[in-house]
Amino acid sequence: MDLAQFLVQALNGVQYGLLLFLVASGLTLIFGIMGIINLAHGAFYMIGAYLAYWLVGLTDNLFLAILLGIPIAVAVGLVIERLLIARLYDRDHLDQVLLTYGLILILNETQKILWGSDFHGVPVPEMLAGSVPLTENQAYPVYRLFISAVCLGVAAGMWLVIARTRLGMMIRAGASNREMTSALGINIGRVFAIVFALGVALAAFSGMIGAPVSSVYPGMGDRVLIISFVVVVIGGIGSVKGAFIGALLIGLADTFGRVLVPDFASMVIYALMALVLLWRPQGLFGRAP
Amino acid sequence: MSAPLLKTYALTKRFGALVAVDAVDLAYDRSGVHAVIGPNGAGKTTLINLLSGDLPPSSGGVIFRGQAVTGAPPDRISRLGIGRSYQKTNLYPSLTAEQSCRLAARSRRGSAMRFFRPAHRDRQTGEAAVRALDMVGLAERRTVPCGALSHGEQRQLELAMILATKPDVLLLDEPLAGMGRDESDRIIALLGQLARDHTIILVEHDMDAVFAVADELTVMVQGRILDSGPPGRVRSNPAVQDAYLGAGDGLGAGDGPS
Amino acid sequence: MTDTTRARPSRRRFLAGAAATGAIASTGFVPTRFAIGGQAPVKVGILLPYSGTYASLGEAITNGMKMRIEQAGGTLGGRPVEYIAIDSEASPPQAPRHTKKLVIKDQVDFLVGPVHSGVALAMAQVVAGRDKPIMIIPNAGANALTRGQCARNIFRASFSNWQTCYPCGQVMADDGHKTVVTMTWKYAAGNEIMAAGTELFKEFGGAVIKDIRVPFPDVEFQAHLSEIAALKPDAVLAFFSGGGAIKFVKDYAAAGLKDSIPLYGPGFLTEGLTEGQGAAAEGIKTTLHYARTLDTPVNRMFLEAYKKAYNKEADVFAVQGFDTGSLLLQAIDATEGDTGADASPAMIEALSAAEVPDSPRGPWRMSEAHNPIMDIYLRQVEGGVNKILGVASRDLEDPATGCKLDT
Amino acid sequence: MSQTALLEAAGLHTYYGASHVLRGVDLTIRPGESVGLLGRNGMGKTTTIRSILGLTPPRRGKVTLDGRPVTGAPPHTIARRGVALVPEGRGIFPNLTVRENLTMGARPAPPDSPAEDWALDRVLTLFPPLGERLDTWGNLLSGGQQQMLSMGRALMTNPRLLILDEATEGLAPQVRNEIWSVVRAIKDAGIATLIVDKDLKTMLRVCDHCVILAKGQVVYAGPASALAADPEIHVRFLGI
Amino acid sequence: MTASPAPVLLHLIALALLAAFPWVGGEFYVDLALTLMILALFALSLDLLVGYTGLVSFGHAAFFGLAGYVLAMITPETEPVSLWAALAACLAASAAAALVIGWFSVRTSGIYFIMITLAFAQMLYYFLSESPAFGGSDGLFVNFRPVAAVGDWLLFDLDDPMVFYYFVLATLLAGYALLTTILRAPFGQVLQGIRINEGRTRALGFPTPRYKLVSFVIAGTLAGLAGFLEAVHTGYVSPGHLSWHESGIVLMVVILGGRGTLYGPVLGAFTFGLLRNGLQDVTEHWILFMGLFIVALVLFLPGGIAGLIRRAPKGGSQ
Repeated sequence: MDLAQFLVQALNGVQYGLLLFLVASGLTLIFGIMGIINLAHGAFYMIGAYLAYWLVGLTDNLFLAILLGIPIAVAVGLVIERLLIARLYDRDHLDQVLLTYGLILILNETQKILWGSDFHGVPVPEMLAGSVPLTENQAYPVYRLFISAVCLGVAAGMWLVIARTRLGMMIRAGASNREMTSALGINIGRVFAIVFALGVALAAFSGMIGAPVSSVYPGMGDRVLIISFVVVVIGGIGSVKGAFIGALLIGLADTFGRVLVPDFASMVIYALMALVLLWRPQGLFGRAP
Repeated sequence: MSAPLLKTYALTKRFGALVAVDAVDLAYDRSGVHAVIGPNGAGKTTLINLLSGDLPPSSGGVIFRGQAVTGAPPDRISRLGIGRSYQKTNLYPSLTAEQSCRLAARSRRGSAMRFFRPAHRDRQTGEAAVRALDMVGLAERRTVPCGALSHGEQRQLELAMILATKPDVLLLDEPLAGMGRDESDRIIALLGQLARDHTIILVEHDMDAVFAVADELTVMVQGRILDSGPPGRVRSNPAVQDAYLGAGDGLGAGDGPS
Repeated sequence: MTDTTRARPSRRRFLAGAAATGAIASTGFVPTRFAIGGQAPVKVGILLPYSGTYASLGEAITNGMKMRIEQAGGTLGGRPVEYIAIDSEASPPQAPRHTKKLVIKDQVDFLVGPVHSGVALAMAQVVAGRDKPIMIIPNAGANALTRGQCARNIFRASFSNWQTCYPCGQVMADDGHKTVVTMTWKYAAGNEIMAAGTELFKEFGGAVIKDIRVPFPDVEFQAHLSEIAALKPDAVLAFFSGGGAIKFVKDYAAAGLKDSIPLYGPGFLTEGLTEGQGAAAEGIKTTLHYARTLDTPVNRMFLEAYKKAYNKEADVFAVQGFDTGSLLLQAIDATEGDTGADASPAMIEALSAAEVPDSPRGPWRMSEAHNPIMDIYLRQVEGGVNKILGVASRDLEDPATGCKLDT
Repeated sequence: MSQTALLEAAGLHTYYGASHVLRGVDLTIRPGESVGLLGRNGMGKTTTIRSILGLTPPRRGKVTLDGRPVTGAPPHTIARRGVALVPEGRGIFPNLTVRENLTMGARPAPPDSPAEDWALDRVLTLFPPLGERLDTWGNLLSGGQQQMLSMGRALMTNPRLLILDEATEGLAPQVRNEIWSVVRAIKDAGIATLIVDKDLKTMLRVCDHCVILAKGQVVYAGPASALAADPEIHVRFLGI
Repeated sequence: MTASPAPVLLHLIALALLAAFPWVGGEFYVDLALTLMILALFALSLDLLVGYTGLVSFGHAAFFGLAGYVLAMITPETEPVSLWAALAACLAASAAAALVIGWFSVRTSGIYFIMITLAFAQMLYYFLSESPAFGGSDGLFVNFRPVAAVGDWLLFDLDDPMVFYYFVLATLLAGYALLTTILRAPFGQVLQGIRINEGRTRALGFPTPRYKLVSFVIAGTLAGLAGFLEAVHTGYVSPGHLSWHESGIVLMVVILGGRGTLYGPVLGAFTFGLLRNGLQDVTEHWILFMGLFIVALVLFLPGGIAGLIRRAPKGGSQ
């Protein structure tokens, strides 16, 4: 691989990594900070993609669709948290696994009832439809660069909210010491409900923003679920920074794995996860238990 | 004078910026009750954790029977003959008292990689378990699940489980906390008996108990040893008194009763 | 794939044993038109995916088949039809259970399915060698199904993977390409299709400079597109399906490769997907046994009727379902509605010699290995539709290597 | 005495699982009053605090604030009624900066309150060392600073009752002095306090009333001056 | 930890039902029962980890599928293989895989254990689905059922469905009995100690990582036994048998049935299997109802189905 190729692939890797962070961002909140094992993360992502397809059909504008879709996702998240998840905070993690598995089934079938089983494409918004030349014969799609920018925006936004706002303080405080937080007069139940809803909204948002490149189809959430867990676990549970770096690492490893060891490409990210966990059982930026 | 049974040198444990145990040198001989007292946060429990292998030291080390055991895992330390109890009740809530003690006793019958003969048929562990329960006064309650025992009984069971492992050294972290007077008296008497052929390192806040059984008293403050020696002498050390009842100088000496 | 037909006696012995186990409650009683005055329904078991990624294929096939039977009066051999459909979940591990339910519990006369090749092989393991049911595959393309694993009572109404892309090689060579990079998912269908597509290309002196295999069902192609850009082949031969195909075609175009390195592949790359792919698909040449644009009266009527019945555009899968319906009609007509165990040889004989003149894809006939012998069209996307440029390969028959049918 | 009690706990019975820790504890705190809660380790002091705050709700008994029952209410509603906790072990959020620790739970004083608002400036005036380390992570402070932070954080909620659980534990004598003078300053500012501490002598000087717990029951309750005059009780229930 | 009379009676009833079933069940339901017995054995093996050792594996299908693959690979195209040789090879393969995966995995705990077991299972999944030598994504056939012969004498004929049914039932019973025995033996007591309180168990002198590893190997081997039966039963193995979906399903079965009891996973397997089967018959939207059922179960029946039974006669074993 010559230098130009290397740089191009590095760009691909970083770009893919950013996409992975976006896709995993909702899980980073729900699983990483609240400690809820949310297997339905992929299903929320899929619902987001279908929302985009549906709303773009109605409005003919992806950005408008996203604006309309996010409140829907937040509402869904709040309802699910209040009705179901809130009853499980004091229970065994395995109950969360079982419950969110049930949620996957419900959401999958809901998707099918509402939108049917066909494959759909969502057009790239016209203003972002072009490509910019990269090498003599390869160009880079503007929309992918746009997504990268959105990913960086989401990462920065998550960082801002968590590091710089009162809500973020409450989230961090609640994650480190629930009792003390509530003893200071914070309604921790409400904070967790908001975090869960935000997590769902992020999952749906990544589904919406990704719809033009990933296309929209039943079962698209499955792949997202596993890779999101890999991102959060490699980065270290509870660390947004960890998830960000973990995602970039996976993006690069996966990209170079495909090019350099094509025979084992599909195993690279899992091998990476196994190695990271053997070296640092709490993930790259996780706090030691 | 023979080499001490258990010895630490410059034993230190840091948690980030906090030095919980600060260059502690201790030496314990074969038998007797060695009480360690000090205000909360003085590093007593951390010291126990270092001796039991639950925490690796940041520096310094532990020598047991002339052999370095620094950083050895807790199961190995236990098998070498150092048993510990926990400050916070640390039991098997769903197992009965007897099952818990059987499990403890089992650890002294070689490897438990035995797959076929039912555990309850092993007479020796059963007897050892019942004996241990009897010693702490829990024989009557042996079929009760740990979780259903009273707080005091759970503390007794903690002790019974260590006894069932037949240790030479007992690391007891506040064994009397939360016990009733009768239970405490019984345990204090038991410690007195055990002290004849065991080395007991006792962290305890119940001063009556400490002075009733301690052969030697060590006072820790802020990770360091403030004083160590015969209980009578240590007790009369004014610095120790201050550590306990407060110097009374909190708002400038002299304007209150003393 | 290896020849396992000789292995079948063992399986069959088990199945015969099952039937013979006296204690087992089912009587083996089969209602026929003669038994119950022509009113006992013919049971058609359907094992297709109705959930997950392949659900739309399952629906299209079901729709096509039912439409064909409706057009013939809604009956099979004069008897009403009872459809018993199970969601295959596209899951091979669940397939034996599902198949047995249809075959043993429901005693279906015909078994239609599946989409997924792994499921097909698992089904074949249950069905092969039985007198009933007759299994008709409306999609799954694994070559082995009509090669090494072929069986007397298993027919395919769709295609073998080999057929869909075998003509690709010639097409690429005819277009003057000397070097090609192949790209597909790393799974059996991908490997089979790419092997077929490069077979002729190599014979014409072309060179395959790289086989890129993407982990299945991953849709992250960027790293590979950069590889292709660096390799600069004359052409790229690619196979993806469904959502993956939409994304691949869009990514390929967005990477700026479409204009410098033309894209070829089996028709699944674009068939029924051009709406989602938009302008990115323009100019892609593919080969397939069908195209919506096929300008025949039969196809026009088919498309119109399908749209009317289901308010949806028909696709190649609907066609395969439609032809499955045709096969069911032919089979049962051969015995005048009798579906009893005794009738099986007659139906098998009829299907083995089946000719389907009224297929939307054009007339085709059954090969000795029970796979369609049919025209493969060369298509190119123009103005958002797959326009037919001509017949890439006339009456193409799968080589059926290793198929030995004990007749 | 004519004033209604700010906090009244009556007949608290509290359990941890099957373990019966409080066996009928009564406790009354009047506005602005300072009450010392004494007893050896494991006698139920912290559990009493947890019961009052709703962190471990009592199984029997009643807690009222200003005469209104709050038994069984979630901790955050009790906190919002004007109770703040400086817990044993300080409970600093390690992943929040000093400033964030202080501001996260901050609430202004109710508009009708006569007391001066405990805003950040006022708290920093009380604890100058915190002002220099506002952007440091909470877990990087020294023990004494953490204690100040914990108290400052509680004050920022503008409580009417401040509960201090072992506020001077493990601190150097000099730092302890500082803490104690702040406790008195807080008292002088009109905030009622419930103090758990080992430093009996200082407690007797600071507190108006003292309650001694043994085995989950109140064994002594009375004016601090009376307790100060009776060294025999110290030794029996508290001392070495 | 010891069986009280009520469960003993329930066990006998269940056994009698299963033993009598082939005579009344009808061919399909007999076959379904067989499938569910295999699932039950698979779930039992996972319960040793989840319910008794406190290790939640999300890659347990790896051992299940691997054993099937070994059977497919060693069965010649034209003749059957000896049952004894096949069993030995399949169990040895799953045990070896469990030893390797377990050696790495037991160093982690909690969610990290879940993820590392998933990682290894996924690697094996991709390895098998991408290797043409192992049939690739389409999988492999097992053309013949193994022959249970001693010398030339055919002991029993697995091709006979009745014989095979009882063979599976006997294997399930043997697995159940083995686990019961192990759990009552000192080893099992240590495992339960680890699950309830690993730190304490280690402090008592047990090298807990080693016990966890042995437990992992036993569980993997038993999963291999189940996978072997499944491959014999269906004559087909595919990478899908090792996929995380299958690992997920068997985990659901264990949680649904009630972890930490041996009858729980068996009940879970039958409930899950019959429910899935029944719902598929009744409604097109069976997945929706399955999901609602699971959610309702978590909310209203913590402890799974076994929790119901345990709650009914007060003062059960645990």
